[in-house]
Amino acid sequence: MSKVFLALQAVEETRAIIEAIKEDNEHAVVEQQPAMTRVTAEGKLVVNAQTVSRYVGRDWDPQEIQLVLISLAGNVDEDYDHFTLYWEN
Amino acid sequence: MTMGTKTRKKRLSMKDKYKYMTRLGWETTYQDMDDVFPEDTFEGIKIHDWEAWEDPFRMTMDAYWKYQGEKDKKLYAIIDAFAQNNGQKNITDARYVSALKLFLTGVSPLEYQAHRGFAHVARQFRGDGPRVACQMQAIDELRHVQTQIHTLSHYNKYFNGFSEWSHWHDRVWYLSVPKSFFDDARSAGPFEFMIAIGFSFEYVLTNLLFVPFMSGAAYNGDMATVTFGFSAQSDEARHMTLGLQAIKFMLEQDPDNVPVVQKWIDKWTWRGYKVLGLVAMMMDYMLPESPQSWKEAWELYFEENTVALFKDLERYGIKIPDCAGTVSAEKEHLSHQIWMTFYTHNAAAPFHTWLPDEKKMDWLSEKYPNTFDKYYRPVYEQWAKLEKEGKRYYSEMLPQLCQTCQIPMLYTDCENEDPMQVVHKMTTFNGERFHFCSDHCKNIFEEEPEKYVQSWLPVHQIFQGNCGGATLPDVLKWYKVEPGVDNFDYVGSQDEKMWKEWKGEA
Amino acid sequence: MSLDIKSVNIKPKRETFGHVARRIGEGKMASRYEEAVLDVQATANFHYRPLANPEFELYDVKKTAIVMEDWYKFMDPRQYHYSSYVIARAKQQEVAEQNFVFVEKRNMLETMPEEVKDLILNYVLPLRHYEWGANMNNLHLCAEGYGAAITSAFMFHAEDRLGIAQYLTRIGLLLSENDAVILSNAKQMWMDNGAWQPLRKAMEDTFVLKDWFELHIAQNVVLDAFIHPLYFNILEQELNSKGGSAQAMMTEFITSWNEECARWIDMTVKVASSESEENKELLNTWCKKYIDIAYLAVMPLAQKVLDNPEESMDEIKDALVTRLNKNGLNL
Amino acid sequence: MALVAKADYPTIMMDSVDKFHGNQLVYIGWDRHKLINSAMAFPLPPQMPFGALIAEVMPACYKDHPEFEKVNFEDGSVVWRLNNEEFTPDFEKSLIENGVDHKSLIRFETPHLTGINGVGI
Repeated sequence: MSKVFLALQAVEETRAIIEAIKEDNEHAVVEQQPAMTRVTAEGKLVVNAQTVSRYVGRDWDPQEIQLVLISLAGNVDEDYDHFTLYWEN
Repeated sequence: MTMGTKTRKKRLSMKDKYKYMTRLGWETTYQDMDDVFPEDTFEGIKIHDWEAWEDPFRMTMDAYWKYQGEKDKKLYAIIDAFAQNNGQKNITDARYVSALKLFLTGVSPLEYQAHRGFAHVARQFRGDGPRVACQMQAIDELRHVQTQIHTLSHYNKYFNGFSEWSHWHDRVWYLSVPKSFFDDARSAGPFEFMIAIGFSFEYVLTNLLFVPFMSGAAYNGDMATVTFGFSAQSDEARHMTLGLQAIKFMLEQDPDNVPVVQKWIDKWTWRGYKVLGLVAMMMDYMLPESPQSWKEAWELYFEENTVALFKDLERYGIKIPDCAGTVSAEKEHLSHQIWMTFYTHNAAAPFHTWLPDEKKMDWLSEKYPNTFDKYYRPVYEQWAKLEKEGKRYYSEMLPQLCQTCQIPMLYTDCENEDPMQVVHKMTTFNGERFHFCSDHCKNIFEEEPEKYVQSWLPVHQIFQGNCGGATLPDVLKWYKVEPGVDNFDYVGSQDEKMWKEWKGEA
Repeated sequence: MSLDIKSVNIKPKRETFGHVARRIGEGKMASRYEEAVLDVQATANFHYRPLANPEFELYDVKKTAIVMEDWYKFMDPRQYHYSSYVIARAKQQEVAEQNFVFVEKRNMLETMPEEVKDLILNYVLPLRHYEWGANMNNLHLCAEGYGAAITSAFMFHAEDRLGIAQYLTRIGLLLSENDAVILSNAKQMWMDNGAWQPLRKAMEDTFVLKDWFELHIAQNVVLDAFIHPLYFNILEQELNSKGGSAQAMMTEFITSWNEECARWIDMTVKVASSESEENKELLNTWCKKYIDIAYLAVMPLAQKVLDNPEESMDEIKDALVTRLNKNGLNL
Repeated sequence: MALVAKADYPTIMMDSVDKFHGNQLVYIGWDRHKLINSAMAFPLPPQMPFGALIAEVMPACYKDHPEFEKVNFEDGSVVWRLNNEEFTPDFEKSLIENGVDHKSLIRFETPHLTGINGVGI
C-alpha cells in the first residue's frame, strides 16, 4: 500500500481536524514540522465532518479544509460529510 | 445548513449538485463544434466521452468566493503587519533576500503564464468538467502572481534586485530558462499543456518548488513569504488533484493516448527538473539556515512520493519518466555546479552571490559526503584565494547554452561516473548544428525541431547585436540592471551595507 | 532576537517597482491594484510560435484590429486585483445566500403563481446556457487579449458569469424542489424552442469570432446590454406585480453586478475610442452591427416574457446607444 | 517523429550565420577543467587563423584557470576534438579551412594536466 499524505498549516483551525483524524484513523502518523502539520497514512485517510464538528462545536463543512490545506498526495473524494484521500494500489 | 420546510424535497448529493451547477454546455448547431473548439483534436489525443471526467474538487463559485475571500483577508493582514513592523529586519541575514529575488524574477512570472495558459485551455476543451476545473486554476494562478508581488513589494522598497522583475524576465540571460519552459508549454496544444503544467509541474514537481522555498522562509524568519506560500499551497492542493484527474482521464479514454502521454511526461518532467536547478542552488547556497538539502528534498518528494503516484498509473502502462536515473545520478552535483556558474557570471545577474563560509561548507560536506570535499570545496578555496588578493573572479565570457533548456552547458557526465566532464550532445537540422546538455534535451529537440530552433538564446542574441550593444555595460543598460547595485557579490553590496547598519555593525 | 534600530536607518530606497514608477511617476506610492497588474504580462522575446496558431506570438497586439499605444490605459475603475475582487464577491454572495434563505424560510415560492414559475423555468432558466457562453467568451478574451489590465478584468468577468449561471441553476432547483428534470427541460428550450434560437445562434456566432476586441463588443458591450436589463430589470418589475417578487430577491446579485460592471465596460469603450479615429470607426461599425443582431435575437424572447416587448426593446436599445455615445461613439 | 501542429508551422532559424555580421559562432571547451563552468561562445571571423584562436581568444577565457599557463599547444600533447570528433588543427590555416564552421564546438583535452585537486576541476 502506498502512503497518502496531507499537510496542514499549523493554525487553530487545524487542531480540530488533526484531533478528528487521530480519532478516526488509527493508522495515521502525525508529525509537527516548521509551520505545518504533516499526516501520513497507508492507503487511505478520512476526515469526517461529524467528528470535526464535535471538536469545533459547530457544523463544519469539509470544504473548509481549503482554508488550511498546504499539500496532499492521493486521490481525493469529498462530499458533505467527509474528505477522503486514497490510493488504489 | 438550513433544511427546507418541506420534507418531500430531495436532498442532492454533492456530486449531483455539482454536476447540475457545472454541466452547462451544449452541442452547437449553428456553428460546427470543431470550429468552436478548434484546438482540442490536432494533438491526436482521443476523447470518446467528455462526461467521464471526474471533478476533482466540487466547489461552486459562491463557495470559491467565500473561502478565497477569507484566505486573502488573513493573508493581507499578515502582509500589512509585516510591512508595518518592518519584518524584513527579522530575517537571519540579508543574503537570504537573494532567494526572494530569484523567486520574483523567475517564478512569479510563471504564475502569470499559468493564469493565461489555464484560461486558454479552459476555453479550448469541449468538455464542461475540465473547462470548469481549468478556469478555477486560471484565476488561482492570478492570485498567486499578485500575492507574490504584494508580499515582495515591501522587500523591493529596501533591497536591490527586485525593482525591474518584469523587464528582466523578458531579457536577462538566465531568466530565459524559466521563461522558455513556460513558453514551451503555452505554445503546445491544450492536452500537452495539461500534462506539462497540470501534471508534471503541479503534481510531480510542485512540492520541490514551493515547500523548499516556504520552509526556507520559515527557517530564515521571513513570515510574509511563509504566509503567501502556504496560502498559495492550499490552492496548489486543488491544482495537483486536477493534474492527476487530467492524466487519468486521458489515459482512460483511449489506449492510443498512452504513448503520447508517456512522451509528454518524459519531456516535461525533464524540462521541469532543469528549471528546478535554480531551486537546488537556492536551497543549498542562498539560505543562511537550510532546513534541508536539495538531495534530501529530491529523495523525499520525488523518489518517495512520486513512486506511489506512478504505481497508481502503472495499470495504464505508464512508467516513471526515463530521466529519473539521470536526475538521481546528478543529485550530489547539481546545486554546486549551478552556484559556481552564477558566482562566475554574477556581473550580468541582478542578485547577489557569495562564497559559502566555513559553517556552510561544513554543512555541505555533511549533506554531500561523496562530492563536496572532493570536488567543490577546492573550487571555493581557489576563489577565496583570489578574493583575498582583491581579484574576485568574474568571467568576462559568455557561456555556450543548451538549445532546449537554455542553461549554460554546465552539466557533467555523472551517469557515466565522469562528473567533471561536461556533456556535449549535438544534432543537425536544416543544415545547422545544434548543441545540447543531455540526451534528454536532444531528444526533445529532435521530436519538434521546428519549435526549438526558435529559442531566443540570450548569448546568441547579444552576439547578433539585439541586446543594446557588444559590451557588458551596454547589455546591462539594456537589461536595466544597475551595475554595482543589482549585481555582483554580496560582499561590498548596498544590501550588505544597509543590513550592517540595521544590525548596528556598520 | 531583540532589535533596537534607529528609525532613521529604515528609510525605503524606492516606493515601488521600476515599471510601475515609470507609469505613475517617481517617488509616488503605488496602489496594490497598480502593482498587481501593471506590466505583469510578458511583451518581448517569446521563444516559440504556438502550435495551434503560429501566425501570432504568444501575446500579440495583432490579434485585434484595435490599435493602442499603451494597453495599460485599460485600468479597471473598480481597481480589482484578485484579492479585492474575491473579497467584494464574498460579501455579495453572503447577501445572496441570505436572500435565498429568506425566500425558502418564508415559503415565498409557495405563493408564487404557477404561470410565473413556468415563465421562469422556460424563459429565464435557459439563460444559464447563455451565461455559460458568456463565461466561455470571457475566458477567450482573458487568454487572447493583450496586457494584464484588461485580461485580468476578463478573468473576473468570466468567473462572474459562471457564478451567475450557477445562481440561475439554483433558482431552478429551488422552484422544482431539486427535481433536475427542469434543467433538461430548460436545455431543450435553449436547443429547440423557436423563441430561443435567434439568441443561441447569435451566441454561437460569437464563439468563432477571430478579433478579440470585437468579441468583447459583441458579448460584454452589446448582447449583455440587451439580455440583462430585459431579464433583471424590466421583467422582474413586471413579475413583482404578478406575485413573483421572490425572483427579484434571488437575482439581486445579478442586478447589482450589472451596475458594477457597467463602469468597467464603459471605460473599455471610452479608452479604445478616444485613442484614435480609426479605433472609433471600428467600434462604431462593430456596435452598429451587434446592436442590430442583438435586437433581432432578443426580440422573440421579449415577446414571450414582457408586457410591452417592442416598447421595452426600444428603450433598452436607446439606453445602450446613449451610453455608448457618452463614451465616445456616434451611433 | 515529426512536430504535430494544427496548421502549417514555419521554420524560423533564429541563429543562422547571416545574422552574425560576418562572424560565425564558435564554442570552446576545456575537457575536465570544471573550474571554467562550461564551454564559452565566441563570434569569430571564419578567416581567423586557428593559431590566433589559441593566442588571442582562448587566453581571455582560460587565464582564469591556474593550469592554463602550463598548457603546451606546440608539443602535440593536446588532444583536439571538433564537434566531438578527434582532429588535428593546422594552426596556420583559418578556422573555416580547418573545418570549423558556424556553431562548431572545439574541445581540447590536456591529458597531463588533471585540474585542481587532481580531480578535473
